[in-house]
Amino acid sequence: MSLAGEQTGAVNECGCDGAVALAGSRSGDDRRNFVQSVDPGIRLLVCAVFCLVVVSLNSLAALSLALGIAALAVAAARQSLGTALRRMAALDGFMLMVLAMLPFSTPGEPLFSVAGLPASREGALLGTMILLKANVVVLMILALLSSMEPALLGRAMNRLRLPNKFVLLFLFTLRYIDVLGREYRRLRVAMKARGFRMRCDLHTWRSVGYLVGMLLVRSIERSERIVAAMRCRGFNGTFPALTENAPLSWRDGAFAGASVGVCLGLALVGIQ
Amino acid sequence: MSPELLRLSGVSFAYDRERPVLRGADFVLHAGERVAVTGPNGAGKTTFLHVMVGLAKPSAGTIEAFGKSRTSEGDFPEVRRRAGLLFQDADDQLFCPTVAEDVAFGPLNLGKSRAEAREITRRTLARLGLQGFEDRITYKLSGGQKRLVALAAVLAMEPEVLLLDEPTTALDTETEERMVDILNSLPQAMVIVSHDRDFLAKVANRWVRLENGALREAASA
Amino acid sequence: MSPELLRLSGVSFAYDRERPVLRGADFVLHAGERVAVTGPNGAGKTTFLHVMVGLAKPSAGTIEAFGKSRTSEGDFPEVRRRAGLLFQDADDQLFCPTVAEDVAFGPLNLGKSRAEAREITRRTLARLGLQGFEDRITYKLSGGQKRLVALAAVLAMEPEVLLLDEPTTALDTETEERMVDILNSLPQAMVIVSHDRDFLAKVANRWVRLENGALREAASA
Amino acid sequence: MAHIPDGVLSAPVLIAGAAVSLAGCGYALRRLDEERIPEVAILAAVFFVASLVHFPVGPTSVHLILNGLTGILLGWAAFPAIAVALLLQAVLFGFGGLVVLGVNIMNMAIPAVLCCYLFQAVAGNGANRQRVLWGAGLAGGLGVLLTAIMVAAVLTLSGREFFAAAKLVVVAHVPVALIEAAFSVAVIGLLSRVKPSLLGFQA
Ligand SMILES: Nc1ncnc2c1ncn2[C@@H]1O[C@H](COP(=O)(O)OP(=O)(O)OP(=O)(O)O)[C@@H](O)[C@H]1O
Ligand SMILES: Nc1ncnc2c1ncn2[C@@H]1O[C@H](COP(=O)(O)OP(=O)(O)OP(=O)(O)O)[C@@H](O)[C@H]1O
Ligand SMILES: [Mg+2]
Ligand SMILES: [Mg+2]
Repeated sequence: MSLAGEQTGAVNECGCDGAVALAGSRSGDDRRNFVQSVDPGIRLLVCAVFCLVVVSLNSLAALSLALGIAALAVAAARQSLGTALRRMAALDGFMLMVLAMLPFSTPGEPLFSVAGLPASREGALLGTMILLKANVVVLMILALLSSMEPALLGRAMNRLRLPNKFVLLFLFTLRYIDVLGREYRRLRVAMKARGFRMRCDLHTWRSVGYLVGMLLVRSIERSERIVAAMRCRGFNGTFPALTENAPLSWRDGAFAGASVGVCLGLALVGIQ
Repeated sequence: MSPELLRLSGVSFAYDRERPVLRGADFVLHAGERVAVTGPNGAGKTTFLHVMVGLAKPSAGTIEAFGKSRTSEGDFPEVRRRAGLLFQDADDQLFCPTVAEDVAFGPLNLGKSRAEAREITRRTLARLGLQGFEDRITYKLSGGQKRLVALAAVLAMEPEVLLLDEPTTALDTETEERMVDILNSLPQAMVIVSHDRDFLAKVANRWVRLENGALREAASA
Repeated sequence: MSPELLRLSGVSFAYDRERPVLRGADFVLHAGERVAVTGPNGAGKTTFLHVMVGLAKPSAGTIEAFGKSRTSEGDFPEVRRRAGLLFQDADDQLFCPTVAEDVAFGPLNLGKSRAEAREITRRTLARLGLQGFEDRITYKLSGGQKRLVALAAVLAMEPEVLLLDEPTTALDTETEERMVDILNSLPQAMVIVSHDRDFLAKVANRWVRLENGALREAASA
Repeated sequence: MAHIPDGVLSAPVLIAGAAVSLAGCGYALRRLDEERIPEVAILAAVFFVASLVHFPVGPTSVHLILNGLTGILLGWAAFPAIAVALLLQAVLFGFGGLVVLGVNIMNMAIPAVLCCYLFQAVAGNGANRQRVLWGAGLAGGLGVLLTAIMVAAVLTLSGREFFAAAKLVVVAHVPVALIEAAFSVAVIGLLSRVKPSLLGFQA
């Protein structure tokens, strides 16, 4: 149990650092590859359409093809293999269990049996397809969206005419995840220094409750200060429009065209 | 004497009634003055600056700014534009995704066009030695860089008075030197809250101490 | 010579590789010593204290504490219990809603029963002149009160060594006097980081300076 | 578990989920004052960070969902806040798919909004501390349970073969619900003592 606690600390740390590091790994990278030179809005749109098509596929062949395309995209975006594998493995443990149950819960032609329970061919096929779809989507998100600065994702949503308030909410959230992550880690260190260990008891739960509660209180006070800072700079209830979007270039057009072709092709092969 | 910019008379303020923070504080700022404000933690230095620009409403006393008496919320937007406040924590002040957007936020709110705002941003950043920072993501800056960008955001509004709340916390010695040079190169009147006497000695020409809810003139150390 | 409590040999540490903070630092603390640690901002004084209790892991060098070599995370909970660290920022240290709960947090972590923890809390608060503070809300205390409560929280763990990171920032002169009296009345060995030479002169009996990543003995000013 | 990956659910369920989430976010955003955006965003950030806290439960650990608490503090604004947090989790960590985002938002945000009303009904004006804590516990626990039930429902609606798994989802989340109930009591207990105005109570 205490092991889980220590591990927990590690998970937390990785978690927050992960968010920040993920965001950070790209800013310094000036060598922009082709994927990164495409307009964020187009990338977001293409990613959404591609995922939509993939989810509607129902042939193994087409899904394998899609997996190949997604893998190529990951390579083109120069995302590391390690990240890709880690993300593919990060499927919710619970969902894996759901999938593992499928062959036994789907009626059909028996394929094999475990402890007397027959596993159906149809169930196994269904499970495989779901697993493929989930991973194709994860890889495509990694290739097209995770490869951009999250703040650019805000710009992309703005380009796609998502409501201004939503985009602002997104950008503000992004900004303060970093600040709070740091505050959270400082408090965790202070708790550790006073002998705190994650255990499975009331004292642990209450303490973590206090930790999150204190984080909340400080955060609310911070948000009050932010509004004050905004007022000091002439804020009068409406945000000035975000920076205007750059005009689309031939690259964007080419990328969009090629993607539409790929999606159509997949749909032709795989939707029966 | 040079013209009077800000005047607080008998100002009282309390966040909760039992523990008043300011109790009849008086203060006058003239053009050309660079006032160092010292005082123990929790004395109300930050509150004092906030009261001056109407972010905290005093329960008693009067505030005059730029020749007019200021009482209602409607009077203060103008004060906030003309008296730029640098917050104690730069993380509170930088809320736009990129440096350029953050610095341009003020000018855009003041009705400047996009092109003008971009030009002001470029000029202000260059002045603070932050050329090329335009597209940096604000939350990835170091503590010292955040401070300088926050200062740029304040200066971009071209204020007549600067209210600086602990401008040197989170600065390494090198950036602190730069901050001293920058402040000394600026023409504005300033109120500078700080615990760092060495720093204050390099920039201030008048000293004030905030204690027990009131301000009194002090010797330079 | 009195027994050795802590020993750091050739300790190096860096948050990021280009800018090492500690470079082969050596330090020994004996019983009865009250070591003043000074050094410029950002020299690594806070880091040095964190390394001693295993909150920052050195990249090279060894740490001995209370007669044993300490390397893995599993070795340090005991060190943290026996060497109480007062954080530079009291706000980081106080996270429970009331003073009593915060002071009792350490003893409860050490496996004390609720009744014992309550008794320890009462006694520790009384010792620091904070009787009647039990039910005050921690985050509404003044800066100085927060410091004293944070100190109480450390003392409640009955440590054998005190590591104090700038115990007097945020203190007004009166509370600072009280802090001096309290520290002088405590029997523990101490490492005291501070910029305030007057304060250090009243409590320390050995001086050390941290500069360029290493510690060296220094004259008393 | 609240993060359903892509590929599992059927088209009608996906469309319904997207429609509900769009409507919910749209309504909430229209009610949301621009001055309140920093506050909502910061709370969304807190919940993003807090959902990375893993709790030891017996031999394994679970992570907090916290939608009950989000609801108590944000009311309808929980919809866009949860939407932002889930979008970020999908992009930054690959948790949850893209096409199912609508369903995932719905599964967490509807319980959140319900919990807000539940908390207000139970806690009243905050004068009675017992009632505040009960409200917090109920909202915290029900937030998780309702989410689990909704996950189970969308699974079952997508295919009868998921029914067994759906039952398991609900059962497995009973302990998580209990933990979040206790946890919410601790947090709301702290807030009502330290900053009651946050809960809409008089100090
Ligand atoms: N939002 C608030 N609500 C309630 N009390 C507050 C609030 N902000 C500050 N206070 C209290 O008011 C007092 C004065 O605070 P203020 O921040 O003005 O002090 P300060 O002189 O700037 O201190 P420091 O040197 O620590 O920045 C403190 O006791 C503080 O705890
Ligand atoms: N969490 C961190 N991540 C990266 N760098 C850090 C971190 N904490 C401190 N540093 C850097 O390490 C160096 C040493 O910091 P440290 O806090 O130990 O200095 P200090 O001597 O305590 O300074 P001060 O007198 O300002 O408290 C500084 O340059 C600081 O910027
Ligand atoms: Mg202040
Ligand atoms: Mg320090």
